[in-house]
Amino acid sequence: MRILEVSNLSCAFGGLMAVANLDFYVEEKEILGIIGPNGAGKTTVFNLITGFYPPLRGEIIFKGKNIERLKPYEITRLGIARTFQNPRLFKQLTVMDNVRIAMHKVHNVHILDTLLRGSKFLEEEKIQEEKAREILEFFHLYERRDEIAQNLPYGEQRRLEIARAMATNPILLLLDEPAAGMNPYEAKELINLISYIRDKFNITIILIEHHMEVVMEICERIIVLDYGMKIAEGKPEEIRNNPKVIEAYLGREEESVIS
Amino acid sequence: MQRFLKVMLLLGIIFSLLIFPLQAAGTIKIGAIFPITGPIATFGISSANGVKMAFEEVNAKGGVLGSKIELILEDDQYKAEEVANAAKKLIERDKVVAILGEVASSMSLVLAPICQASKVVMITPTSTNPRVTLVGDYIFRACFIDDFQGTVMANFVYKTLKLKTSAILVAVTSDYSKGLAQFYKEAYTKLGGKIVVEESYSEGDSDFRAQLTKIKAAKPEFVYLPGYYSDIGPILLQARELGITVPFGGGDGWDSPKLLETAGKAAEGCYFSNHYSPESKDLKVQTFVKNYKKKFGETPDALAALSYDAAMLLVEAIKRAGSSESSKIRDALVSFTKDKPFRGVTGSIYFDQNRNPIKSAVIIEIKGGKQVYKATVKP
Amino acid sequence: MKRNYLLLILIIIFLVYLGRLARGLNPYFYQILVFWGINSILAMSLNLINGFAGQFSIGHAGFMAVGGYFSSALSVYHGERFISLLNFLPLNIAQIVVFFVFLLLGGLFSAILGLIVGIPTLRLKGDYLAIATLGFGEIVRVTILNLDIVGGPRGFPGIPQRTDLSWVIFWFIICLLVIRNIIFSSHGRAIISIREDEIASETMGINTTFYKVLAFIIGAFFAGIAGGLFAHYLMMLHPSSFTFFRSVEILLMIVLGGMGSITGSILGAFILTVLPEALRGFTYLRLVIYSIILIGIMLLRPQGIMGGKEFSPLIIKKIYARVKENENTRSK
Amino acid sequence: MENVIQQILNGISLGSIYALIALGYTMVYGILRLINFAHGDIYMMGAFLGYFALGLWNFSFPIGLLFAMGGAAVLGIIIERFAYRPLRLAPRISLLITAIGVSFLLENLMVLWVGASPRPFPQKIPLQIYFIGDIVVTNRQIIIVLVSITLMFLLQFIVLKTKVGKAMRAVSFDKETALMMGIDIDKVISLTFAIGSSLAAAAGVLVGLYFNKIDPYMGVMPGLKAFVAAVLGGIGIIPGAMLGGFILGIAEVLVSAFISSTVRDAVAFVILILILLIRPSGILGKYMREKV
Repeated sequence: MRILEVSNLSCAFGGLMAVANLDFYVEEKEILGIIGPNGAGKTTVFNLITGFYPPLRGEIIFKGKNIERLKPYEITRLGIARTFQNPRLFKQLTVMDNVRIAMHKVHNVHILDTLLRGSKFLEEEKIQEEKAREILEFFHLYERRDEIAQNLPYGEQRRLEIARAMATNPILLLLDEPAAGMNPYEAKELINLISYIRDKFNITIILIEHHMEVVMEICERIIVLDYGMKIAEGKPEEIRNNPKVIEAYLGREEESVIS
Repeated sequence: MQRFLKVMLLLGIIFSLLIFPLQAAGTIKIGAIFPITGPIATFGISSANGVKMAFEEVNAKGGVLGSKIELILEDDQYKAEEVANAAKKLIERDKVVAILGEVASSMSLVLAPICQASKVVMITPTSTNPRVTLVGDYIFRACFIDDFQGTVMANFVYKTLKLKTSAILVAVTSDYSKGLAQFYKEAYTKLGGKIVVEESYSEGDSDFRAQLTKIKAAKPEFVYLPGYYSDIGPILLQARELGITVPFGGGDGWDSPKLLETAGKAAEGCYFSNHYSPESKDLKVQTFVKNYKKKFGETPDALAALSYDAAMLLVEAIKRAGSSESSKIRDALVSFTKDKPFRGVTGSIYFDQNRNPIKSAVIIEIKGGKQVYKATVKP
Repeated sequence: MKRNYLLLILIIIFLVYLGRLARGLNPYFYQILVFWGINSILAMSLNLINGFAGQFSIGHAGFMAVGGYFSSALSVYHGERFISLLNFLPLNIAQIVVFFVFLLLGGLFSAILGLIVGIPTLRLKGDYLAIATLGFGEIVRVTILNLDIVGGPRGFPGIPQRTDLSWVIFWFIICLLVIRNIIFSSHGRAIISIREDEIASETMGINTTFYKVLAFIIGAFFAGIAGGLFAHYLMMLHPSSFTFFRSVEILLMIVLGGMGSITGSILGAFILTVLPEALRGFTYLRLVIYSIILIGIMLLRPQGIMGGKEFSPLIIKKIYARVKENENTRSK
Repeated sequence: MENVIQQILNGISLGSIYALIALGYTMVYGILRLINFAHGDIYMMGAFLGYFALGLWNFSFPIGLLFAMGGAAVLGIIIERFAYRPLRLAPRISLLITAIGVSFLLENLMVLWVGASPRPFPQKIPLQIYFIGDIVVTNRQIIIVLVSITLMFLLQFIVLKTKVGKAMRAVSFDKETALMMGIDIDKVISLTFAIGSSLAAAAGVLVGLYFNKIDPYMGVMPGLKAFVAAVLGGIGIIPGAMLGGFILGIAEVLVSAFISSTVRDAVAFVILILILLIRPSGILGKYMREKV
């Protein structure tokens, strides 16, 4: 079953087409990779899916529902979570609070109950804390629960961001360059983590990544963007040998991607 | 945490300094509350100067009832809550016997109930709103109330100057200005004159060209402008610039050397009502003007004169009462009569049943860069 | 659970009763306590908007003015009528009921205005929001200046004196509890997350507009209540109490106390209530010294005195625990 | 109709003053992201410096104007050095509060020093009134507009054509990169304050000439309104500040002429809020989509 279907999606910034007539889909439980040279419009695609940018035209259908006109928080509530290229943690708050904020939509007590500190409020707070603990333990961050997020080492910040995204209880997870800035060892760990998340939580993942190793290893299918257009689509080994892709990367003297 | 404790300790010290009164024996304490900072600071400072000078003169002559007067001057920044704080502080911490203030009627209306509740005499030098003294029997004022000055000027313009149409330019932010304008209008139309245009400005504005352009278009023979000198100067200048040549006129708010300084030639031929004329041969007026000039380097304005009188009135009442008890001072204040009035700089004062002063006014013309006496009007 | 409420209500009654007892105090001291309480309500409510939701608002005096003028106008023009409607109650109880209702209406009116102003302006960010809220405050002031029914520029006298320290304590506690209970809850974390990173917050499924407006409305409500208390204490309102500087003063309280700290707000309110009084002796120099102290504090401690931390019994417990721990490790 | 033209002419004079003050706001904001609330008071200080130069020391008008501008520039540099620079890394709101503190301090020091009552400004340029039909124009109005426009062009030239201007633009664009390019940021910031302050001082002197009334509190309202003008035009953009200033000046005069002078002070803010709702970055401001 196709969980997300994007058709004819376009988006422009001041005359420049950032994304042009893009069509793609994601199957349930799939890990889809999006690659492409810098400025190809990958992150823009994420921003369009999560509702931060309004599309010029086109449709985004999530679980049979059009979402391209919804607000970001509504989209999150439908079950799409994301991370950011540069981690956007709640820097001054503790690790625990970061995760609990993400559970806001799951556990919502009426504001009056909150003011009166009713029994429902206390119960829900307890449940929320318990669930947050589970998630933190899963991501090996529970020991760090009282640390201020910005004091964590970089790798843990990235992990926390994924943990936080998972706390929103998503069906579809969008990861924007999760391995950026990681050393090969950390990247390897990340690969394991991502596949593990998929299996454990039964979710679908779309991944933007520059680390070819990561992409090739865990993605079942890859689409390649250049100048906002899809230039290739297929299994990792097909992409690896696609001349158009090689040209798109090498033709522009980008950093060597295929390491 | 240590730092926090230090801060709390410091605050504790400040707070305790605040509540425990510093007692100095053997003086009569009198409080004064004026807006000596803030938007109408210029009036507050003049008023404070008048009061300061009065008490210094009294103290130089040995004080009153054998003790010196201690003036405790408070600034209220022209804010209601500050007036309340200052008043409570003067009454409860400094234990003053009387309070002089405030300049503006709105602030005097905050001050009056506090003084009345604690039965402390209050004399406002300049608040014209009739409501102020109606708060209670401890509240007095030293200035005219609005109806008198407005009517006086209307009579003068219509009968003496024989000008049959006038415009009114009023400071809407001021009780004083609005009151004067209202009574001027009533009296003037009753006499048969016609108000051709009414415009307004806010105190402290600097651009009046918009209103003046409209006044010019209505072609009045006279413009009644009952504001304070700080605004009058620029208004006159801008009016002349725009080619309005008719005379302007106003009330005692015009009385200040600043007016002539700012307006210069633009003020020539204008008229205003006042308490006294600096030309007056009265020795009291002459010495007051001379001493004030010596002390503060400028000619006193009406506010300074009125607050000087308010202070002197208080001293006189203490003398008459033979006591510095507030209730006795109050009784002494109401005991002034037409035959035995208080003779001050701004005229002879006694009070009506609402504790408003009854005194006469003079009309002054600005001529040759000077204030020239024109007429006296009895109440 | 029930016992907890009972305890709370008992504590509130005790504190309000304390306010009655305080009438025996020096009236000057009493008045400072009243203003401290009112300023604390203002500071805490602005802190919810500025310190917790991170929305830079400097129009709080506007909400205070709206609530103050609205409840005062009710008291002046309809007070007697409503009190006589309640003639089956003893007079002082009728007065209390009517005052409570009017105060509440003033707060609600202010909150509604907060909603109307908040929805469009809260889309603005940072300094743009600041200048828009500043503009709102000025528009309120100028509107009042032009409303003859509340005296316009000449002030609004004749308001009955109803506020006393008990009332102030009561509303202070309500404000404190409401803001604390919101902040330490899922809703509160949602509000704080907006301050930290609005985009991430939105990505977490938080309706940021809703929470920003909510914080704004609650802030406006309590500012309105504070305005009503202020008016019914002074018995006279004047637009000069609600200038831009009033908003700045409230902002100062929360910055001095530390943004995002409830106890900091109360401390900041204390400093800014007492400091000008302590400086009264300087008359002409007073404001000069005041501004120098202000600049000095900012240069020495830019993050505010509490620096976003709370001072509560809990902290004492924590410190105590840490000291204990240290001792234990040392003894080992 | 003549009335309208007359009012618009008056509005242009007022607007050019707002524009001059707004320029300083916009420059400082562009570089430090600070709403420099003390700027209105520097305008006031400028007026007083002009007052002393023209009245006490009897300088000629152009020299007096230059003296006031220079004096205010020094003042601006001092304020930046001692009150703002130590806080450059502190939370922005503390910086803002400090700016308000400086503003209080300047006002109250001046009240202490020269008193609060308004002073007449030395009328160095004799008034000449020209009549065009029923419309009145004075030589002072012409001087105000000419001086303001000259200064604005001069500023545009400095910012766009000189090396210093380039450095200023670089710092406002990205402080860290500018630092790496070897630009002395402190110097550039000082210079920005100097230029902004001297423009405000020029406005102060011109206002003295125009309204013939100066006092220590004269900077409060014009300061706020000039900031509104800067935001209106798009803060950080120099032509925007000028545009905003003129719009505000004309709107205010028209409102006090045809509606009521008492609502005039609200006009600036009503216009501001309306424009911000339509164009959240001001009239000339480019709407930057927040980068996600």
